[in-house]
Order: sequence, then C-alpha cells, then structure tokens
Amino acid sequence: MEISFTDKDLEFRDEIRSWIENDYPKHVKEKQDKGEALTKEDITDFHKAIAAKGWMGFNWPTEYGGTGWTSTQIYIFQKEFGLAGCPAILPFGVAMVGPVIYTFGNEEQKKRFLPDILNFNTWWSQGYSEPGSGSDLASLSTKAVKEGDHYIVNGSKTWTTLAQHSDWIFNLVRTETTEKRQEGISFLLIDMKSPGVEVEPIITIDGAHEVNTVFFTDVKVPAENLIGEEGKGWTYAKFLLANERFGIAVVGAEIRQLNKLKEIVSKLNNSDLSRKVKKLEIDLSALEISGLRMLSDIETKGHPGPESSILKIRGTEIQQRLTELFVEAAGEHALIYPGPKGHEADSQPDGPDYAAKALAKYLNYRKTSIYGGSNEIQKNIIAKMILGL
Amino acid sequence: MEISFTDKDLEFRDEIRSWIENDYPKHVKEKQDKGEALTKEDITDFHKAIAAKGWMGFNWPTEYGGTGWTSTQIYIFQKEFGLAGCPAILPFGVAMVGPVIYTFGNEEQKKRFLPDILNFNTWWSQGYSEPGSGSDLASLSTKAVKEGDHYIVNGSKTWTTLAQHSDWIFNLVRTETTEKRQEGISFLLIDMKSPGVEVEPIITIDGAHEVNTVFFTDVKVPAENLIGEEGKGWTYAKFLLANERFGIAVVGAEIRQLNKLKEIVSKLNNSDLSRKVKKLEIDLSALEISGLRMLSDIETKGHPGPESSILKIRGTEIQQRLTELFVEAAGEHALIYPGPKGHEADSQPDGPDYAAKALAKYLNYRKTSIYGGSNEIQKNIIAKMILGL
Amino acid sequence: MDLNFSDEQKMLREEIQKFCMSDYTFEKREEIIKSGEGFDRDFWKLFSELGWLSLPFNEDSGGFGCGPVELSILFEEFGKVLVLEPYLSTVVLSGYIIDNSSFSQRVEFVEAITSGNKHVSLAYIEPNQNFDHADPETSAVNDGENIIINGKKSLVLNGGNADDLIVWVSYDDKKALILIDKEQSGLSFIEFPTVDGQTCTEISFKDVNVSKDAILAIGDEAEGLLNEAINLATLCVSAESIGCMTACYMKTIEYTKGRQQFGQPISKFQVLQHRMVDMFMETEVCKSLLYKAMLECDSNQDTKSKSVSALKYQIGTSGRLVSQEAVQLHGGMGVSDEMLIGHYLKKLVAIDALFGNSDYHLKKY
Amino acid sequence: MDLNFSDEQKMLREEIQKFCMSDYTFEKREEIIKSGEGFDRDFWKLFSELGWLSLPFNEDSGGFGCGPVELSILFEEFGKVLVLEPYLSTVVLSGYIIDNSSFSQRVEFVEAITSGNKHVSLAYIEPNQNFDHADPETSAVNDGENIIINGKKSLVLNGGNADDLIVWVSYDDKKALILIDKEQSGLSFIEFPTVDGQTCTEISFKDVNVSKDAILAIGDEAEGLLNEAINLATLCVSAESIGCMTACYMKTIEYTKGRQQFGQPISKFQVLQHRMVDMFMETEVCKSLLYKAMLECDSNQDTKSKSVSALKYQIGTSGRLVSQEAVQLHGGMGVSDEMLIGHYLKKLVAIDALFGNSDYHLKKY
Repeated sequence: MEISFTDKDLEFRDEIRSWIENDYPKHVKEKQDKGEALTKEDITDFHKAIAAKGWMGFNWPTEYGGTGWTSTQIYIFQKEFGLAGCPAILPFGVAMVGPVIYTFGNEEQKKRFLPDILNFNTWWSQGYSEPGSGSDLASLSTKAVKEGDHYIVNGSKTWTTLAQHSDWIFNLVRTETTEKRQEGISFLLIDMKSPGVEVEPIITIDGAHEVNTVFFTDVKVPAENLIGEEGKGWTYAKFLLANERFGIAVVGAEIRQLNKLKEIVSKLNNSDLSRKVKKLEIDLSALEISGLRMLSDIETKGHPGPESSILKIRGTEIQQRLTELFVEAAGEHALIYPGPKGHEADSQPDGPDYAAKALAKYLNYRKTSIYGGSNEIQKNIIAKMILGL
Repeated sequence: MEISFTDKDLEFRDEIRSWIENDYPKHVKEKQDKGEALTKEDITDFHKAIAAKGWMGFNWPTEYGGTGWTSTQIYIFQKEFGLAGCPAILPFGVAMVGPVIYTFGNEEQKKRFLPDILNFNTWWSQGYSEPGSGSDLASLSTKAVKEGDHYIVNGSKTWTTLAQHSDWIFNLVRTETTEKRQEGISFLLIDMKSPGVEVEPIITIDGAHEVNTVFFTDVKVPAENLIGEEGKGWTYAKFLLANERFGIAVVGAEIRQLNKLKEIVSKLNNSDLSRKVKKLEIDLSALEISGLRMLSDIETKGHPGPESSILKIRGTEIQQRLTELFVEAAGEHALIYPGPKGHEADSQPDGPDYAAKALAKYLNYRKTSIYGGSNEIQKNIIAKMILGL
Repeated sequence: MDLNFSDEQKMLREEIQKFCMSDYTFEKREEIIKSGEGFDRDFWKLFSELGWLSLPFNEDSGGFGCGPVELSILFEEFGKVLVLEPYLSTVVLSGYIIDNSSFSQRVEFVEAITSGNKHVSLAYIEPNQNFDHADPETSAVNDGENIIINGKKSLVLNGGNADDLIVWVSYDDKKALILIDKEQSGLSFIEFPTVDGQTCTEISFKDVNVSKDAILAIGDEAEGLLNEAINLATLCVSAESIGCMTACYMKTIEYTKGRQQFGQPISKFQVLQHRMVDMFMETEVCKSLLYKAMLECDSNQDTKSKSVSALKYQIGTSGRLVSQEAVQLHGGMGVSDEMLIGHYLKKLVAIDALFGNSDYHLKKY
Repeated sequence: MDLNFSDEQKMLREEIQKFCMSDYTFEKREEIIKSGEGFDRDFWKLFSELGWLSLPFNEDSGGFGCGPVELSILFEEFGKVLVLEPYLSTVVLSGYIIDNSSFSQRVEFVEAITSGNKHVSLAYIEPNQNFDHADPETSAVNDGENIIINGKKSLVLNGGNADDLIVWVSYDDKKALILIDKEQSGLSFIEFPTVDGQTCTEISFKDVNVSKDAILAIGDEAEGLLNEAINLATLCVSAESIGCMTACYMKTIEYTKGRQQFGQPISKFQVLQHRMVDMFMETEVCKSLLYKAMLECDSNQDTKSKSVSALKYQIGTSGRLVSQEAVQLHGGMGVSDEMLIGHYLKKLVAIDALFGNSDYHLKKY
C-alpha cells in the first residue's frame, strides 16, 4: 500500500498542469474564476481546446481514439482540472453515450458518432427521466413505434440538462409493452433538429435556465439510430450508470471551493463556522480516499461495484453542505439575491462579494441529491446490492 | 393564553413542595441524592409515604379514591417531584392497571384491587412483551385456556421491570386463535405467588438487574381475574397506552439533571460541550411546552391524542442525549466502570465523582427508545394517525 | 396556565386564513414579484380596512393594542402562503418604535401607517457589521438647531417603498433613532431583490441635515426601543417560519400521496413516511418554543429575549431541515421555480439571515 | 498510489481472523472477564508463538519491523470480536517507547515482551488533567546517583498485570520517561474495571527511589517518543473501532433478517434498511480516514498527526452512532448483557475516552 504518487504519476500531473497553465482558454478562465456564467460558445471553446490536445476521450480506450489512461491518471486529470477551477467536462457525450456506442453500437454508428464526440462537434443531451417517471425510471412511457425503416417517437423527457444547446439526445424509449417493464425499453439516438422535437425551459429555484423538458411529437427517427438490440435499452442504461464515477470527478473542484471557504472563514472570527468547516474538510478528505479505494477496485476487478452509490450520496451531501457554509459565511448579506448571473458590475451591494454566488449555488445544488438516481434510490441500491437486505 | 401559573396553582405547588420538604422519607432522599441504588424497602417506603398523604391516586378520579386533580395539577405534582430528585412513582399499578380496573373491571375487582394499589400494598408488573413479540405486540402467544372456573396459562413475558419484587402481574394473553390477531387477546391478572410462575433475571449492559423474563407453566388463574370481556384485551391495552403521558412525567427530573450538568460543564472551560448543553436545554424547554400543550388538549378534549407519540420520541431522545453529555463531561474518566452500584466508598478513583453514575445511566438509558413502543413504532403511529400516511 | 387561544384570536386566525387561502394564490404572488413593486397596494389597502395594520398599536394611538400572540398568528398564516407585503418593516419594526417613542407626531404617524398611506423602514444594519449592530458607525452631529447625518445603512427592508426612514446613529457618545423623510437631500439609494421575492435597499447619508425634532429617542430609550422592536420582529419572522414549515410538510404529504412510483404512491414508502414525521416533529418543536417566546413577550418577562433566542436558533436549524426535506421529497418538482415548495426554502434562507442566524442566537442564549 | 493490501498483509489478516472467529467466542470472552485477570495468559502465549507480539518491533531488536498497516489489520480484526488482551498497552504503547529509545537493555526488554513473559504499562495520565498530558505534575528529582519520584498517575491500562511501568514525569525543567520495576517500594495501586471489560490502575508514587539508569529518555526525545507512541496507539484503537462498527452493522443485518415482526423479517422494513445503510456508510467513511492515517504514519509524513486526529474525531462520532443504532435495531436484545452487541457499544465508549475524544481531536485538527 502506498498513498503517494509514483514519479510517473507526478510527471503526468505536471503535464496536466502545464496544459491548464498554457492552453486553458483565457477568456473562459477569466469568467470562470470570477464566477460569471459561461455562454454556449465559452463551453464549446473549452471542450474544443481539450479535444485539440487529444484529451476529450480521457476515459476511453485508445482503439476508439481515447487516451487509454489508467484510473489513477483519470483521477489526477479530473482532480487537477477541478483544483484549477476549470468548468466541468460535459458528461453526456464523452462519459455517457460515447461508451455505450463503442461498447454496444455497430461499426457504422461508431464511425458516425464517436469522432464528433471526441472533437466536441456534437453537443449531447440525456433523455432518461420523464414527467411521470423520476426515480422509477423503468416506468417510462415515451413510445417509439417502428414504421418501415423509421421509429415514430411520441412522449417527453424532462430535467434535460442544457437541451437548449444540444444537437443530439440519447433516449430510453418504449418499443414494446412487456410484462417485465424493463424488457420493452430501447436505446435510441435522436437528432434535436428533427421536426416534432420541442424544447421547453424549466426555470429552477435559483432562477437559472439549465434544465428543460423535451417534447417529441411524431418524430421520425431512422432505425439505424437504434443502439444494439431492440428491448435491450435497460441493459445499456445500467452499463452507463455504472460507468459514472461520481464523487471522484468533483473532488478537485470541491477542494478548491473548500479552500476559498477556509480563506473567507479565517477572517470571520466565528468559531462555530470554523468548526463546521473543519468537519467538512474531514468529510471531503474521506470522500477522496473513498474514491481512490474505488479506483483501486476498478483497477483490480475491471469495474466499479455498487460502492459507487456511497460516493454519490456522500459526494452530494458534501457539495450541498459546502454551499450551505458559504451562505452561512455571508451572514445577513445572504438576504440579497440578484439571480444566477449575479449583480451588475455597477450595482454591487456593500458586503461580502461571494454572497450572491453562494446563494445561487446553494439553491442550484439542491438538485444534486435528486438527480442521477436520488439519494434515496442510492440507499435502496446499497441495501440490496451490498448489504443483501 | 397565559404561560404563568394562577395563584391557586402556585398554592398547590407550595403544598407539594412542603410535603417534599417535610414528608419525603429522609433515608430515601439521602440515597437518592447520592445516586445510590434503592432497595425494595426504600421504594416501598417512598410509595407508602405518598399513599399516606392520599396522593397515590394522583391521576385518578375522586370516586375511586384518587385526588381528582386537573392536568395542570398532575403536571405540577410530577414536575416538583422530579425537580426535587424523588424516585419515579412506579407506573404499573397506579398509572397502568389501576385505570384499566376502574374503567373496565367489575365492582368486585374494583373493591379487591384498587385500595391495595392506592396504599401500595401490592407491587404490580406489566406482562405485555414476549420473547417473540416486541414491537408487534399483537403477535403474542402466551395462552390462557379456560377450564371450568380457571384459566390455565402457559407462555412467557419478557422485559418485565422489577418483576423480582412484584406481587401481581397484569397480562395480555391469548384466549382464542382468531383471524384478526387482536381479537383473541384478553386482559388477565395473575398472582405472582401462583405455582408455575417463575422469574428469571435479565442483566442489562449496565450490569443491572432491573428486567426479567417471567415464565408461566400451567399456571391456574381464577376466571374472576379476567378484566372486562374475553377477547377485548387489545382495547384495554390501547386504553392503557393512551393513558401514559410520557415526557411530561420526566421533565422535572430531566431539568434537575440538566442543572447538575450545567454546573459541571461551567467549570470545564469546554466550549463544545457548553454549546451542546445549550442545545439540550432548548430541546428540553420545547419538550416541556409540548407537554403542556398536550395537557391543554386533554383538558379541552378529555384525552391525549396521538401527539403523545411525539413526547415519547423527543422525551427519550433528550433523556439519552443528557446521559451522553454527562459521559462526555467525564472525559477520559469515562473509561472506568464499576457497575451500576458505583464504587465502594473506600476505593473511589481520583477524578470526577459523577463519572461512574454517568456511565451507568448512559448504558441503562439505551432502553428508553426501545421500550414502551420503540421510537420507530411511535413514528409509524404518527405517520398513520396524525399525518394520514 | 392556559395554552388555548381565545375566541377572538381564533377568529382573527380564521379571517387571515380566509384571505390567504382565497386571495393569495401562487399566480398572484408571482405577479406581485414580477411587478417589481415589492408588494400589492390593493392588498395593503385591504389589510388596513380589515384592521390588520392596527393590530399591535397602542389604543391611545388608535390601535387595537394587540400583542405578540396576535402578531404570531398573523405571521404564521402569512408564512403559509408567503405573503410579500411589508408588514414586518412598516408595522412591526418601524411601527413599534414610533408608537412607543415620545415623538411629538406619534399619533399622526401611526394613523398614517394604519390607514395604509405611509410606509416607514428601519435603517439599522451596517454593511461592515454582522448581526450585531449595537454600535453604528453612521453618525449624527449637532449643527445649531439641526443635526447632520453621515454614513451608510444596508439591507433596509422595503426601503424603496418607504416614505420615511428611522435611522440608527451614534450621536455624541450616545445612540439615537432619527426619523427622516425619504425626500430629504443627501440620501441616495440602491435597491436589491431579496432571496424571498421582496426588496431591500442600501442607503447612503451624505451631510443629511434634519431638525432636532426628528430625533425619536436618545440613549437608553433609543437602545431599548430598537432592541424591543427587533425582538418583536424576530418573534414575528419565527412565527412566519413555522407557517412555512407547516406548509412544507403538509404540501409534501399531499404531493407524495399523489406521486406514483414503483406502482404505488411514494407516501407508502416507510422511509419517506418517517422523514415526513421528522418534518412534522421539527415543526412542532418550533411551535412549542414559539408559544413560550410569545407568551413571555406578552407578559414582558425578564427571560423573553432569551426565549426568543432559543426560538430563532431552533427556527434556523429546523427551517433548513424541513425545507430541504420538502424539496428533496418533491424530487425534481421541488427545485422548479413553478412550484411553491422551493420558495419556502428561499423564504427560510431569508429569515435565517434576518436578525441573527441560528449560531448567533445559540451563542446569545 | 496503491491502496491494495500486499499478499503478506492479506495472509496476516486471515491468520488473525481464523483465531478470532474460532477461538474468541462470546462465552470464552465472558469467562476471561469473570476471571478478573483482565486477559487470558494462554492466548497471550499463543500471540507470542504466532509472532503477533513481534510485529511492530524493529528487526534489530528481534521484531518483524511491521508498521501501522499491519497493526491496523490486527486491531481491526481484534475489534470484531472484542479481544481483551493488553496488546495496546504492552506492545504498542510501552513497546514502541522502549524499542525506539536509547535504553541500554532495550533488546532484552523487547525480547521479554515478544516472548510473552513481560508486561509493561505506560503511566502518563494524571487525574487532574483531561486528554492533554504534556505537563505532568508527577516529578522526578535528583538524589545523587538516584532520582526520587513523587506523584500520581491514573487510568494506567493493564497496570495490574504489568511487571514494569514507564512513567512520564517532570525532571528539572524538562520531561522524562522513566522505567520502573513494579515491585519497587513507594508504589501503591488501586485497580478498576474498565467499561470494556479490561482493567486499569491508579498508581501513587511516594518517594520512589530509582537509579538514573532507569531513565529511558529526556527532553525532546522523551516528548517525541511519548507523542509517537500515543499517535500510533490512537491509530490502533481507531482501527479497532472500525472492527467494532463492522461487526455492529453485520450483526444487525443478520439479526434483522432473522427477527420476524408483523409477519415479515424486520430487515424488510425500508426505514431499518436505510438506517443499516447509514451504519455501513459511516463505517466506510471511517475506513477511508483510517487508510489515509495509517499510510501517512507508515511513510512518516508531516501531516500524519493531523490525519490521526481526523480519524479519531470521526471514529468517536461514527462509533457512537453505529453502536447506538445497532443496539436500537436489536431492540430489547441490544441492551441485554448476554448479547455481544451491547459490548461493542461499551468498547466504543472506552475508545472515545482514550487518547482524546471526538471534540478534542476536532479542535486539534
């Protein structure tokens, strides 16, 4: 056992750091460091820069154009990006649909979709949740009916992150009504420009437009957009979920936030808050080691176990707690909230400059324990899969 | 609305205080104040003294020899006894079986049992839980089979508090196997001296012998010991449970403990512990008002609602927390534990004198969230009866 | 001892409930927020007509002489539907100070307030301080018959709509409360939206010149009035919180009963049941502390400020827990701005920020 | 970076597990406690034969030169069955100090310990201090070739069985660690049972006269040795706690699967399931902090003492939660002295009291 990095790991880390130092697009960095909202163009520029370096497929095998990095390298890459305050890499293409395509798609599909993901030429969205089916994903009712060489899709998907910017959406759709609900589900890729696709914004309590409902009305989808076999969509969806490595990806960003918070709190002379920050620091350090333990397991067994549910739960709890403590640090100045974009440059209130951002994040992050399988569902999974209850 | 006591209430309180000052048996007081274990004789002396004053039936109507006090008076009585550090009044006779007998028993039974309860001539135990039926009380299997003018009882009751001292035990027994399990249950009084009754001690984790298992082997019980109707025992049991007013009875004693704790902590210069004590003080003050609100409801509606479940939960949480904080105050001296009776007078360890008692209580009080309907069951009751879930 | 509300108090609650339930819809509330006015002037007029604006004022100034109990009832009901109108600012904070001062135009001012024609805001918070505003940097100095005020106040509730301001200043080696017409020259304002859909204002005072007649109170009297007003306002927002929490658990029960997942209403899942029980119990604990605080305030007991601190501490802690759980149990709908549930969470953030948060009051207790 | 145990470490764990599972039954443990000896001398002999007593000692004193990782494995497994034997006292605390001191008879002493023939206890705690024992009141003063010791030590683990004592004293204006034969005149003892079924001793020193050769270390060296020993012991009891917590949740799972109520095993109730998940997750959090602390201790990083504080803080908090939940979910059986489950709770109380409790270490962190 050894907690330190090898020299090779440290060299790798320096390479990442050097990219961030030199090639992380300056206009994105500037906004990001100030906590300003990024435009669609900013986000695209950031991803294109990563793609240019060949790092977009950071979690892909080399045969599909990925980096072929070890788990430790992926961890270092994500942590360094987080520590440096880079925007999150959008998971929908590279972490979600990409691995599904190269694992279950046909050669045609691989050629057609993978390069655009690696070059960030297509912006993907995820079509899983529906207005009527949240945690109970298998109850989804969006229908895809085969007509000749097309599917006709009707229904809706909701909580679709950044669908307003996206080119493509991958969907779980019902192609058959079966007794076992999971068996009638298929995995279908839909071009967002298809006639009959409509995007309706959902404004969240922080006032932001980040998520949407996507409506499908008689949308004609070529049959070649079906991944794998009809009725096997549930298997692919589960593969995708298991591939998510929540909690590790965010550690770097959370450490950066924590350090900011520590700096703020060190000037407040507030022992209660200092104590809470210490507790959170310990929680975060446990989370990081838990993530590393999971990586060790992946290296040994080839895949993460249901333990990743623990990371999801603890990770979101820590994220949320961190946003709470920023709000507490803002004290009475947490009363003012100008919305997710913050104050106009010429009308800042007198008071801590982080207050508005703190509130935006506190409100926005309430979602983290709900999405991606609510924390209640994660506990059900742990109870069943790990504890055998 | 008025939170202060009326002059009449204050007069009543002075009467209680004067009894405690003059008539609370000195030898009991001395042991109790030192935290020494009371013998059977001590407990009896204490109850007999209350009986002599005519206060044993503090919660009974005058027609059965009770005091006929208002809820406010009962509250004052119990709080003052608690504040003065008096032992708890044993509930089994006066608060449990007594009201069942005068409400559902026949004249014969009232004459036979009530005076002995009021004079503490009989020590009662409660025979509810069984080894196989804890929270699921209705699954009880102790059988009473009618043979002529007797019942033959076979089975066992467990967690029977102080059964080693008791003269009588009131039991829920199964007189019939019915589809609805509650319908075959009857309420039967059994003389502990009957042949076939055996008491086996259970030692709890604090090392104390307070609870027992009581075994019944072919115990012959006269049919006239049945209360009310055969098969109606469940109704009487529910009446009895609703009559318990947990949380109010202990407020006085808990305030006394809290004040002791505050005195100890004030000398420790430990801000963390001081903060925890403050929180607990607020919790306790909320508990007291919650109890008073329930009393108001009783005065208005004639009976407590399912809200009493809240008092049980919060009350035991506060009790347990209080014992925890004493242990924390003892710091490293919480390592030594000589058992429930404390150290021999000639071999006290150097260190805080409350450490051994603190541990005894911490360990002993783990039971409070389990007995009398576990806190999980209480939450089920609230969910169903109050929230309509 | 009597913990039952009087018939008059019950009637008052019913009247307020009736208004809140029928008139204060989510849509109406959204409309008020979008208007940018901070509140609805017709509703304010109605509050005046119903006598609600007169509740806490002394009878000799034309009020009903009601106390903390009635205010708690009002705010608890307001909390359930998240009423935006600036009752706290105009009636409770400023109203209390004016009504209990020896100010010469006291009765006229109270009448102007109760008739709904005047708004007054209390400017006591300063940006470089946090929760403790005993020592204002904003100062008033003598200049012959007049005084000159310089300084800055922030987080002035409803400051944008106020006709007059009560300003908390240092005056020689004492403190003072001074009443200033908002049109007075030397004042400048920046208005900000609050997290709970209202507005507050940052106000700068540059050589503001007012007559000494504008002094409402000086020294101990001024400190006493400010502290009493804040204490009463703390009680009011705590009652409002309890209204929010009550609505949170009731709406969560209703939502979970209607939401089907895995073939049954999610209200049938025992884990969610116990968590709703916890929400309910937290609310009840707060309610008990409210009873204690409001009755001790009512009878002006020595311990009242301590009881209010206990209450505000618990409100902060329980309010956060209850509103977060309400959002969580609503799932995605909980974080949608189109459901009331997330707005309770925002209201409870605002209340925690007002008059000292949970930690502050635990320390003070 | 590599968080996998080596094959040797896995084999060590298996060997210890085998002993614990087959030999360390509840009945046997009860028997040991009732004997009043504090531990079983045959088991101790066995530990010696299996080489466990030699694990942490330096190779040049005949040990295996194992580090914090192997000790953590040992203590985690010991925790699962609540081993009573005084490994902590004799091998970890006293063993570390002797083995790393420049004491002339170091090798003989280590051999006596590893052969199972000698017990040594560390007397560093004083009754009037709490957790922080940097400044002992017990003093040693020069008397020609000898030194004279006066004072009192309490909570000396396994003091009753010790052949020798290491005493932490003030010596001139420095601190020192002094090795004393227990038969030395001027010593008096009172033995007490500990809450976890072991024993500890209060020791008074009255003009205890020993040769200067008995001084193990003085000044910075003494402080360093004591702090390192306590740091290592803190790591060990934390690993032991994790063993306890693991047993707590596993036994609770097993119990709830067998316990029928309302027509089904209570393990089917979702509320209990989620609470067992919480128990499991708390244990995992502690385990992650253990990994960090043991590996930082292993590579002697600057941050190791901070990592140990983080661990001990979390152990105190999680240990209480997990053991209380284990008792609660066992219902009546949980508070019965005849079930192991309540003994875990007692062990975790003892561990929280050792080497600084949760609050102490959070403050120190």
